[in-house]
Amino acid sequence: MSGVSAGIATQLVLAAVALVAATLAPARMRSHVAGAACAGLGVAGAVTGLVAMSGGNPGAGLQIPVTLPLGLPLEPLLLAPDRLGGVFLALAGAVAAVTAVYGIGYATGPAASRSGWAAFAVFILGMQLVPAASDVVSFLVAWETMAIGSTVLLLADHGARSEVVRATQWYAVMTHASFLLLLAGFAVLVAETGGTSFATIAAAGVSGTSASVAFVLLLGGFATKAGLVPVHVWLPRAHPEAPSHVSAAMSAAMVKMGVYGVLLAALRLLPQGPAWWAGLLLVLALASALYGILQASVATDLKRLLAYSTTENVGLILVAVAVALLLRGAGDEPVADVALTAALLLTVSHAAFKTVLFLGAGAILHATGERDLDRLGGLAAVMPTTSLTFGVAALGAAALPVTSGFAAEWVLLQSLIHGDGRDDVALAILLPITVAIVALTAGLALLTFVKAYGIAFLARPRSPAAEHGHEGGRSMRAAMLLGAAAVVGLGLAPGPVAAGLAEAVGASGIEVVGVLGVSLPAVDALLDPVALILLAAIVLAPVVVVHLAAARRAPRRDVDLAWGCGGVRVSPRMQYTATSYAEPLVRVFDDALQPSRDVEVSHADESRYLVSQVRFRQRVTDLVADRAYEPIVRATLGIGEGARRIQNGSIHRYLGFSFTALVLVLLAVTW
Amino acid sequence: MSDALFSQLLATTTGLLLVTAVVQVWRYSLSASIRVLAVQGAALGALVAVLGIERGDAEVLVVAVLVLAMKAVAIPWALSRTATATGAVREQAPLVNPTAALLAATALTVLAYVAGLPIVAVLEGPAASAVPVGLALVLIGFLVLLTRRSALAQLIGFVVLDNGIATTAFLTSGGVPFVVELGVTLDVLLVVLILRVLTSRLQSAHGGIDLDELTELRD
Amino acid sequence: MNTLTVPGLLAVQVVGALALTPILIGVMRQTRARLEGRAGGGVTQPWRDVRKLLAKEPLQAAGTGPMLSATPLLLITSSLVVCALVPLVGTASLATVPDDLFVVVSVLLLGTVALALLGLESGTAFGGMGSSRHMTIAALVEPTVLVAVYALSIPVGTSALSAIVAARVQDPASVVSPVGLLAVVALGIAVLAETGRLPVDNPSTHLELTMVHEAMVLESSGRDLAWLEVGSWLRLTALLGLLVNLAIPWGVATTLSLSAVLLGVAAIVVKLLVAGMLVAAGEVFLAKLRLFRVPELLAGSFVLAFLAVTASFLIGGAP
Amino acid sequence: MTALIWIPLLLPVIVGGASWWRRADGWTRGADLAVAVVALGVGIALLTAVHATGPITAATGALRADALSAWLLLTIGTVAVTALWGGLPTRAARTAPDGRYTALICLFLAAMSLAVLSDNLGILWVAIEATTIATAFLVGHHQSPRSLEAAWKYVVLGSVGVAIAFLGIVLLYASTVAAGTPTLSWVQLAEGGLSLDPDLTRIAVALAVLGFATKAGLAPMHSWLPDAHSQAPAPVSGLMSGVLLSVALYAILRIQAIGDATLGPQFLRGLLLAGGLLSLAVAAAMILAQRDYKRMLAYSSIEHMGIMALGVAIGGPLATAAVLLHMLGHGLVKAAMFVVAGRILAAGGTTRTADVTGLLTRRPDLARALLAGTAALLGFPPFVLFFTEVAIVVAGWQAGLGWAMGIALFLLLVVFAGLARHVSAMTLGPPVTVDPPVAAAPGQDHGAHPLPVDSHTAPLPTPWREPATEPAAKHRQAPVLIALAAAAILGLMASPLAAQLREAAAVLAGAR
Repeated sequence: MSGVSAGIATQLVLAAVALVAATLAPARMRSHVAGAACAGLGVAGAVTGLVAMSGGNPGAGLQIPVTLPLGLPLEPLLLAPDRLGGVFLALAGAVAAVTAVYGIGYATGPAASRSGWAAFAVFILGMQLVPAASDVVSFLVAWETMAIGSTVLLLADHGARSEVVRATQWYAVMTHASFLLLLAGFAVLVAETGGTSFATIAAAGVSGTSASVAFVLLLGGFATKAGLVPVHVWLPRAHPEAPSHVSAAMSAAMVKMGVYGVLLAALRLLPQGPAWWAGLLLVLALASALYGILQASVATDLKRLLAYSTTENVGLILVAVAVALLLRGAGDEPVADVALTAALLLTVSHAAFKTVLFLGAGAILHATGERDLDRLGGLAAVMPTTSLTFGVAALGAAALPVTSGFAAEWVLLQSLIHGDGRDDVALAILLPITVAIVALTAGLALLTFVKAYGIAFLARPRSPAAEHGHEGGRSMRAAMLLGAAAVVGLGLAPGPVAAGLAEAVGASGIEVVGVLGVSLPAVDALLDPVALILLAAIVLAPVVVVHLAAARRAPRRDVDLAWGCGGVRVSPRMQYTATSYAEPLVRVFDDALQPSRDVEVSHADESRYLVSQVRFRQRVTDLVADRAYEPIVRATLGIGEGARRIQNGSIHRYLGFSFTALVLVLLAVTW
Repeated sequence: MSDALFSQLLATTTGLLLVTAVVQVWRYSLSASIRVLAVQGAALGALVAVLGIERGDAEVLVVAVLVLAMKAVAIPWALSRTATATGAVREQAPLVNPTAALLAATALTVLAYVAGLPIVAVLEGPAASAVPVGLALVLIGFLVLLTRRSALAQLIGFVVLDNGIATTAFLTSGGVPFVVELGVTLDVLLVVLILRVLTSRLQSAHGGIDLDELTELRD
Repeated sequence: MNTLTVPGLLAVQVVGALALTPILIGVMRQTRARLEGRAGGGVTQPWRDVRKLLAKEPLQAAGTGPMLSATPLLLITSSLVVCALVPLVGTASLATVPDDLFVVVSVLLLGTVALALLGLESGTAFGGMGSSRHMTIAALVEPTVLVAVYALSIPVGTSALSAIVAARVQDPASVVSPVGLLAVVALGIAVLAETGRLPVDNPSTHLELTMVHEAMVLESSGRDLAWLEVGSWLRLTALLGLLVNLAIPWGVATTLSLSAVLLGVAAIVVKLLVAGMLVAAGEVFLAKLRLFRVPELLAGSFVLAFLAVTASFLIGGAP
Repeated sequence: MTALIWIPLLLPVIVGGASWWRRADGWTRGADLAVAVVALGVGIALLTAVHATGPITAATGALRADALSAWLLLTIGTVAVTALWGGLPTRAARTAPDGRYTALICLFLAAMSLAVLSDNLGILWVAIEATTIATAFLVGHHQSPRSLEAAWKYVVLGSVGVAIAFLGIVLLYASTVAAGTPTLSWVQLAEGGLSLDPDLTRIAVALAVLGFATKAGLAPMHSWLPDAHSQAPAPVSGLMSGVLLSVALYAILRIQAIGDATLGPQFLRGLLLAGGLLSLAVAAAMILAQRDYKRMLAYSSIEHMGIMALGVAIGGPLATAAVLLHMLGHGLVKAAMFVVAGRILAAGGTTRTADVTGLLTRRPDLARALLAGTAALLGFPPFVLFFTEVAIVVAGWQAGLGWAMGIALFLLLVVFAGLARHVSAMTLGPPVTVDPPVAAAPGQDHGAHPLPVDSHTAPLPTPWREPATEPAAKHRQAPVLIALAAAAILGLMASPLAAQLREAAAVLAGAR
């Protein structure tokens, strides 16, 4: 029994333990016991993942002796993560562990109920089994387990808010759509190869039309889970409504399973795909990146903002994947490897900072009961830890040095600008567009997270709730600090991480340089954050000297107003809000966002020339949902209503149906 | 008996069957329909008897008696009793007017003949060549079911349909094995009785046996 | 011993930049004053301003937090690091910290973000306004910058600025090549936007409707303000220097020999002052754009940069 | 051995007769359940016996139990136990026993057992027609106008359909007569040894399948199903949805084997594909805007019959095995669901979906069962239907029917959306409570009682009786839970049954 299989067995056991704990533990200590068990489950997953990642013997794993009940000519279920799977298993495990710890302190009410924790355990288990599965059936089982768990978790507050139910319906339907697409796609492959284990399918080397059909179906399924435009609609609905530790796990880990699926399909099951596959993927990914960040930059609901930024990041990840495939097709292996590494780096880094961001949002919600940025502000004073961790994570999300986001995006850009488009027109067109969009995305991300952090934590409270904010419990703070540490750590030491990840996808030419820096000989570029910090320190030193000297002579003076002039302090309502902060952007992208503005001017009673108050409301809705989905939903329901006429209760009509069938059959047989 | 006589009798009985069926479509006074149904049952019995005599098969003759007893006597009697009980002697106009119904019946008869061709082709002999009549009866019976408003009329349609099946059975193969035949006859009888019971219950529940009343259950 | 080490060169650049910046600003203001028919405060006025501000104590308004004192240091650090990295005098760069384009840009953006947060920190209407506009412009500028340098990097096959400049020194033809020109023009506009010059922002205004940079630093005073001013001046120096070195690479020291470095220093000083005067002169005749017209300008420059890239791919600027 | 075959046929008749005779005795209340248990036992015994010794025959070959029959008998037993156990009234809700009800159930069980145990197509037909007769009164049992209407439609449509099937059988017999070997024995027919005339066989088989399809609830002959299943008492609905449909499908399977032996698989495949897809489409459309949760369950049965029909159309060992397992799984879950629906009706006094709100807050026990059951019906793991559906889809693609599978999957998504919408509306969210009107007395949904509230004319919103005042609150959850658990365990651990399944599938494959 290899290390991997032992690890997986451990996970199964721990999941069972967590379930028992969740159901049997008394309410008072349920969160502690169940949370601890879930965290353990997560850790086990992470460790197993790392073991699987570092090679070991591929194929070794836990073989479950269940020949499926059908006497099916299906191969036995096999839970054996390959190295790529290991990466995602480790990632899911780590995120699960952190969020579980956070949940201990955070989960209250329904989220801390029996079903709440049980569902959390199931969810985590499913998530960790997806990358471990190495045959179609167990993959689908794990996939659906994940879906069920997350759906139940999403429902935590169903009794309190009706949006929860709506959001869950969206989520459930989209998730099921993704499952059915996957089922269809895998069915094609199984039908082609006659085997269900990934090894068999990969060995058979499917090609031609059926391969393309399979790929498109699988891509559709995985894209839905990954929240790519235009199948992202569930994301901005589901993430805000879920309990925050759940949103964190969903956004940081579950969505990544979609990415894993794309990699699985494109690298393992169907290598040697035609170029247009990558092209298709690239277009979708670019659209997602841009649309996602655009929506995020104008969002005022903090969790909605984070959800859209997830769409953006997944977009970037898949951009990297698509470019890797394109370059591979064009025979530019070394750069392709860099791009692939970039994809994994982005994945890991997003997992890190998005976890912290959602947990931070949870802490804010916990403290103030507010998700609306326009009613927050000045939290830095009352929630120092949250402020610190959220700030670090926001830097990561904005891809600024020296965070994980920066290193990852740096590698991505390196691979992009070194792709050689000179003898490939497609590349010559696509690469510049890609660079431009990635750059614009980065710029908007900057604005988005300056807004998110600045409006929420700086300035002065915009509502009494924000004024009385307070720090969360110990476990919550610990979880957030853990995540923030990961963000910085990954940022300071991109070298070893990148090397390990590259190893896992068999990408060559990623080397560790200097202290912990990463070097890409393929594109002769090099990044050593530690050295960069040293340089900064050196140039800063004299400035600091002067500064301190000056400070001794003229110490800082506290005043009530910087610009007194006999004025009084303006009320906090005069501050810029998130809405006004994004206003210029909304105007710039008016056509793309199509905001609905309404201005109500109410006049004073005395004279209609005197304005007593002006209300300005601006809503930016999701165009894709409005323009593409709502009509479909309406049409379907319309069909349903219309179909009720079939069954109008008249026995004559019913007999008519049978009679028609009889006549038709008679005709059919005689002809 | 001689082949000529046999085919003569065959033609008469089957013809009678077809005619009675068409009349069912045409006339929609309940009492008349029931009487016609009795005639049809008699014709069916006669047909079976003829086949039995021709084959010299006693078992079939027993069946013939059985059929006669049930189709010509029992069922019509039961029906007329229900009819008088429910006081539904005269039915209001059916869903489609008689002319259209008759035309439809013609079309169905044609269809029956077309569909029957392979059967006729496979089993030679005068009996086989009459099989399409059976199919026609089935289709016409269905038509009656389809076009009549009153529960009783539908019952009649069902019986016609069943007569059609029986006709086919006897013409093609001199009937299925006796056990099966018994079961079938029993079943049909039961179905008819059930429908009768239901009819009377409907009568008491809805104050009528007009099927248009039965549109409570719908989506 | 007539050669420098790489750190030496960087030191020269940093010190030089620190020393030159106030003069540059002074020259620009003076040129403008003269062209507008004013006497002007003299070339050394900025020097005196900075000295005065450093001496004065900063004010900490109630309700403002740490950003007020942290931002100035962050800003000036980022500016100094950029000055050290970009090839102003010479094209040599550290082995462990190459003057990689993306690193330079993100270091700059770190300063930008610090400024924007400062603007929000103040909790006034102006601060937020400036911050919002500042970030919007920064977001829209980024594609232009990256794509423009991307265009320049293609022939060289690396994103290291020094390598790009060096290559242009080696082969003057590439300087006047269409690709080169397009990219440089695009970059020029981007630099103007990034450093808050006309027509994007008017550095010498305090009019609510128009100010961007000033609105953010409105609440700062004393040495905080001093660092903020110096920091943003240094940004101008670095970016303008980079621009002129890309446009007119001659004189940039490609070796570390003392003579070459001296020549490089002289060259960059001259180039910067001339460029500064030109910018100032230009600003006299330019009106500030409405904020919502700025995107059009940036879009224009972006198109130029984009054309440059595709051109270099399709017309093939083979190395 | 042969005794094993006789037990499930004779025992019910005896018990039924007895309880009709002593209809007022208390013991009749549970007698039908006892019969069901015996049937289940016999099913298991037969399955093992057949597995050991091969097919068993009795009554000079008229009765024959091969792996397939045994499997169906097992299904009948399982579903019957679930439905009848779940249908037992609580001690609180006990009322005067009604032996006739028990007798009819017994007759119903006997008929189904006969259908699956007879080797003679004629007897098979008689048995299936007999189920109609037995269930007619069960459906009309409440004697409310609605249930009478349902019964009428059921009997008329059902018997007409089955009559068509009989015509088909007659023609089949005719073709054997023409071939000089008059027989109705399935074994002989399916061997394909006797050279039947293709044209005649084509008509015969087509008509037979069409007829039995009516009983199996395949569109467009499905119209009776929602009415009958929604009006019958819960246990009866469970039995009809859960296994009667499957028995009819079993008949189709047998016929298909015969047809394929003579005509090759292509002919019937088209017919069944059309039926399956049409059923899925109808079910999907009708579930979308459904207002009555019992009808919703009925339509979900149509949906599952559609899936199974697709499986039958695909044919081959994989699909057939999947279909057979699907029968069992669907039977279990659907029976449980109807029990739950019955209890919701008893608790809420209405079958209108719109009137049931916040069930999770009001009656967590029922809500949880409902949600779990729905998940099972929608084919989530670990429930068995997940695996069978996966298998059917895979097999479909292997058989080159990708297009049909594509359509089916899309329709399944619509069904999912509809069911999820209604069930979540029923269970989730805050409850809309109003004071119960004094008039509405607590009604039991057990057979012997008329429905208290006429569902479609129920006042709005529901006169919901809170669990405290409501006797059904103390209902046993055991049957439901056990059924669902069984459906879940079957999914992963059915490998012990795998061999039997393979044999059952091989019974038909052997004919192919």
